Amino acid sequence: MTYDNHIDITPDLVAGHGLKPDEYQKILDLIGRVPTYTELGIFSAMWNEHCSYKSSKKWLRTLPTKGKRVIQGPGENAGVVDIGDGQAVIFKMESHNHPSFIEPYQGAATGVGGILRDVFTMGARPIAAMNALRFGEPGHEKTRHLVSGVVAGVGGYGNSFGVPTVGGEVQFDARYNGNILVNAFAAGLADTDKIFYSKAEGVGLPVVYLGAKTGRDGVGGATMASAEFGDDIEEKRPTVQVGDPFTEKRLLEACLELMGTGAVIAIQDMGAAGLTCSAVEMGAKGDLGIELDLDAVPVREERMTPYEMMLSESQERMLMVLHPEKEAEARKIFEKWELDFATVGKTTDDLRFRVFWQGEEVANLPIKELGDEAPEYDRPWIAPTPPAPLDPASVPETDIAEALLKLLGSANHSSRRWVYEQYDTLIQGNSLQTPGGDGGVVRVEGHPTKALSFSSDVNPRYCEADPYEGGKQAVAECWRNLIATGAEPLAATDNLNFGNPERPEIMGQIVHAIKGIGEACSALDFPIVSGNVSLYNETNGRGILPTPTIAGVGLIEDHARMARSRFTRAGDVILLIGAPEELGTHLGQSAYLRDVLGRREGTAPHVDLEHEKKTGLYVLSLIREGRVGAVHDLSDGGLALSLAETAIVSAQGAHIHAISTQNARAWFGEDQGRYIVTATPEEAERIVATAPVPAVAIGTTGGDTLTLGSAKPISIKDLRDAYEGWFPAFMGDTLN
Amino acid sequence: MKARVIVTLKNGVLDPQGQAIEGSLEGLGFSGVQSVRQGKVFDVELSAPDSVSAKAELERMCEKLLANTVIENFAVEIID
Amino acid sequence: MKARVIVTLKNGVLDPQGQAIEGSLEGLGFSGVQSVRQGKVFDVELSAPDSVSAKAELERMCEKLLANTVIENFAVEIID
Amino acid sequence: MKSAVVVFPGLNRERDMIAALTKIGGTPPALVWHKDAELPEVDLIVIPGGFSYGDYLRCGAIAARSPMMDVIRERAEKGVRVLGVCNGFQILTEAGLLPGALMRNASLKFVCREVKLEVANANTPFSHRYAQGQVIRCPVAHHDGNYFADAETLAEIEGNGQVVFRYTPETNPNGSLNHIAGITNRQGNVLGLMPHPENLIEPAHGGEDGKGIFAGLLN
Ligand SMILES: Nc1ncnc2c1ncn2[C@@H]1O[C@H](COP(=O)(O)OP(=O)(O)O)[C@@H](O)[C@H]1O
Ligand SMILES: [Mg+2]
Repeated sequence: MTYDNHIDITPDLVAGHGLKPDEYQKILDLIGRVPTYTELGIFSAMWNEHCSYKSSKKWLRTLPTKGKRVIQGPGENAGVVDIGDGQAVIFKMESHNHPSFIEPYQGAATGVGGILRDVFTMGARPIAAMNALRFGEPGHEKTRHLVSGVVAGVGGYGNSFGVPTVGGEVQFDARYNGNILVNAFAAGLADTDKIFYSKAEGVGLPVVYLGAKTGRDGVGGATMASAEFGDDIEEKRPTVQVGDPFTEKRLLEACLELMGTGAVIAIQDMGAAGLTCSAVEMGAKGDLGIELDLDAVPVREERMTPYEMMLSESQERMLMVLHPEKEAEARKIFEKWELDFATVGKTTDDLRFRVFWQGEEVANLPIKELGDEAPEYDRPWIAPTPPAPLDPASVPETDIAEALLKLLGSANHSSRRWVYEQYDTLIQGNSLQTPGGDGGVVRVEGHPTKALSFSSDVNPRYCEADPYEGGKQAVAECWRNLIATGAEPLAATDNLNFGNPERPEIMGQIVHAIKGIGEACSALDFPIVSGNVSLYNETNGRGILPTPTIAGVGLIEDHARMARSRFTRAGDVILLIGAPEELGTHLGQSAYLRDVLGRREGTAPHVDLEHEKKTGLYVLSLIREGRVGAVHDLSDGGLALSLAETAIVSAQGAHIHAISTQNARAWFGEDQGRYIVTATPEEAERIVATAPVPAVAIGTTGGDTLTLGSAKPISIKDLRDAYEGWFPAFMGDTLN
Repeated sequence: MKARVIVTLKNGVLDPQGQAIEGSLEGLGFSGVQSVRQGKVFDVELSAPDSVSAKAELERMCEKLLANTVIENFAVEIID
Repeated sequence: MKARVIVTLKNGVLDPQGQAIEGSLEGLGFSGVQSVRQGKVFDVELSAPDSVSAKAELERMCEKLLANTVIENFAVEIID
Repeated sequence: MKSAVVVFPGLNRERDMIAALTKIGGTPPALVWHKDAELPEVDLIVIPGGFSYGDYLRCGAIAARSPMMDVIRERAEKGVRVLGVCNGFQILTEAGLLPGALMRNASLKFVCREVKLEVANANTPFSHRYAQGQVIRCPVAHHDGNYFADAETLAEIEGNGQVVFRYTPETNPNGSLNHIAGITNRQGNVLGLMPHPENLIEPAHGGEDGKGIFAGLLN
């Protein structure tokens, strides 16, 4: 076969690789000659947005990433956080937006596969997964097909791999019509002294390829992930990668077994731009060169070119640097699991990245510069202008009961059961709280009392109105959800989904959102330990809603003292904690405004971080002291929706008497930093008397209706029918 | 009218099922197998005025539902 | 040598996939569909001295693995 | 009472099963890899759930044809108890140790939720801790649990009392015939069960309804 490594590098070819003319000039300056075709591919992979974070790096650096429990912050495959007793939780979130739009099942499946690999690459056995999904409006012609495929794909991969999916989000908005978001989160457990990193050490050591064979999957995929969609989307189709959870499961077991032998010096999974990124990263981090012999790479297709091999995104593959004396032992383990094992290169001391194929050197590049010299931009940005505040007089009085039923039966506030019942939420036998509550909770296997809590949150509507407050709010809501389970929030990961950063308005959103996230994380001692940025999420020039998803992890020291959003008894007092004097006030950008009145106006709610923290820590103390029954945070939909959700899962009613007004602000206001809790009458009295934050008795539990002040009582059955009805009715018998 | 639709993976698309079957056949002692690719068959009965329009209708069904044209090819055959 | 194996459900065996596809096709406006049964195709490359022995070998593969003869029938066709 | 858990590649509920057997029986089961030369002499062999060989081809089909299954078949013929849960059930039907087949769920979707099971035959080693007709809670998590057998076979297993667990009609998650959730072989020493009793054996799981199956076998 002939492969021309020295074709003419035309401006078109450069542009086709997503490289700007000045970026190409930088390549010429760096290497002092015209790159070969393979080299151009390597540069395009390393320097695209997805791998280099060139637009966001400057701002990401401002995020708080340290804390007394943080063992490893951003920069590795996943963040590592100490949970005591010599153990750590390792987690990260990552997007697979564009691939999922093109092929929803495989896109979502390989997204889940990729994030699981990030976690077990570090030596952790995955114990929990979440998925945050945003789709276009329900009525859009593609939405059902995408929902059906993405959910089946998330489940298809995670269920087979064997990790419980314990939480997530599903939202619909017309702004995702042409660009859905699929953000996948995974967390694993490892001993703190057995964590594996990607930094290679030692010269002349074998670089070993493990896992599945290399095909042409996703060649150009990393470039695609950062390319704006246009109407030529059809053409990009053949680059779809197919996931194989069966291989991934074996890869997990083989890797953990191998790590147990002490053979592994460095390990890196092959994600976007597979072999290229993983090899460069291992070498560059360790100040070493890497030499690869492509003839040794296991391939599943004929006549693969070096270009294709270097850019292939075939899934379920790993690269490792091994202790040479353990190579045979390592090979045995992989043979047992029937996975490919091939020595494909070695570490060198010349700081070059050299690639050989059929005796020819097809690439020879300075390894550190490939990563370090990637372009970094201080893109121009303009500060977003917040919308005008909502005129309270413009919001009419409504029938609160009717409004609540409408909200419960709406696309964005109805039950997600149709989704999460397609996920195995119980596997591993440690799930203490499965989806449907505030956070997913998983017991720490082998420990008598500890558990970990997980939640994923963001309100893109707020972020659009005010990226700064929206960024803060996403962090605060995630933190609040963890608190509501009785967990001490430990740390978070972020997945920043935005439009085209080359537009100053979008860049302004990014800058402000990161600022808000950073401030909230600092104030709440909730460092960001890993994350992912997905930009250029737009179709034909219109960006998605700014969607910085925050996924957090919390620690429950004693799961006997865990909280649930479920009434425990009839006759308990319901307390509203952390609310302003009027109990609820802010209707700007609220669920009520959009989903009941069909309006999208006003400012995002302000997050008072000091108040958030004080209230949260107080609620946590109540839970830990065993003084409260149910605990549920208030978020979109406000007090009314929170009460309804609790009543539905408890199959028990409540009577709220503290608010007599039919004013929507009190019931549906989305003021931040609030919780409802229940307690016995005596305990409730003590709480009201001594709470350091506002605490008001608003009603009592019991009966089979929910009565909101003077509104007409709603039966639990009607609540449930509205809540559970929307999703199955929407999806019908959709097959694909 | 009876028809058979065959849906197969496009060239180059990973076929984990086919691979697993290949491995299993080898384990069962079938040594001559070089490759297995798995696909789907749909046996469809439909009423149509003639086989030309049946075929066109079936092709539309493939495009809309039976095949995932991002990764699959299809072939339609009218049987009687 | 290339061969195609087709595995279909026996008559009378429940076919949830076929049924669902039927319903879905109807929902998509394909009104003439009377029934859909889903099966599997295996495109196999194998080395065999001749097509008769290849066929015999493939039939053994079906009996041993490719088909569940409790619920499925199979047919083997040598392509070239 | 000695037990063994047999693992094929792709199974993934073996840890849940080992935990259940250990917690309820007091001693951990032997863990047997499908390629191990030997299956220890035990009184109970368990094939746990998961996706053996990715569930490619048909659920359980590839594992069912492995040499280890021949060993299990021999032991079963000698009267050793065999329990297959979920994928284990599918493997046992594919291997011919149990009649019928498990087809794709009628919804075509994977389903993970709690269902109710009626004890249809309390007179088996697997179910004697429950009362005849008792209704217990149990989670399911599967894509292919839709039990099918031809009319003759169905009449036969019903007549022999081989149906041990049934979904209550309103909780049947997959469309299985006669709401069948679990059946034994003719001799009654091999049970296949789609639901996962091992995931409901302690208060932390929200209940202990699944415990009886293991308690009855192990003590
Ligand atoms: N894609 C999903 N996968 C799993 N669980 C989900 C998914 N989407 C929503 N859920 C679950 O449904 C419940 C309600 O979701 P949401 O309203 O977003 O929660 P909250 O308001 O507490 O953040 C939560 O328990 C959440 O984890
Ligand atoms: Mg919540």
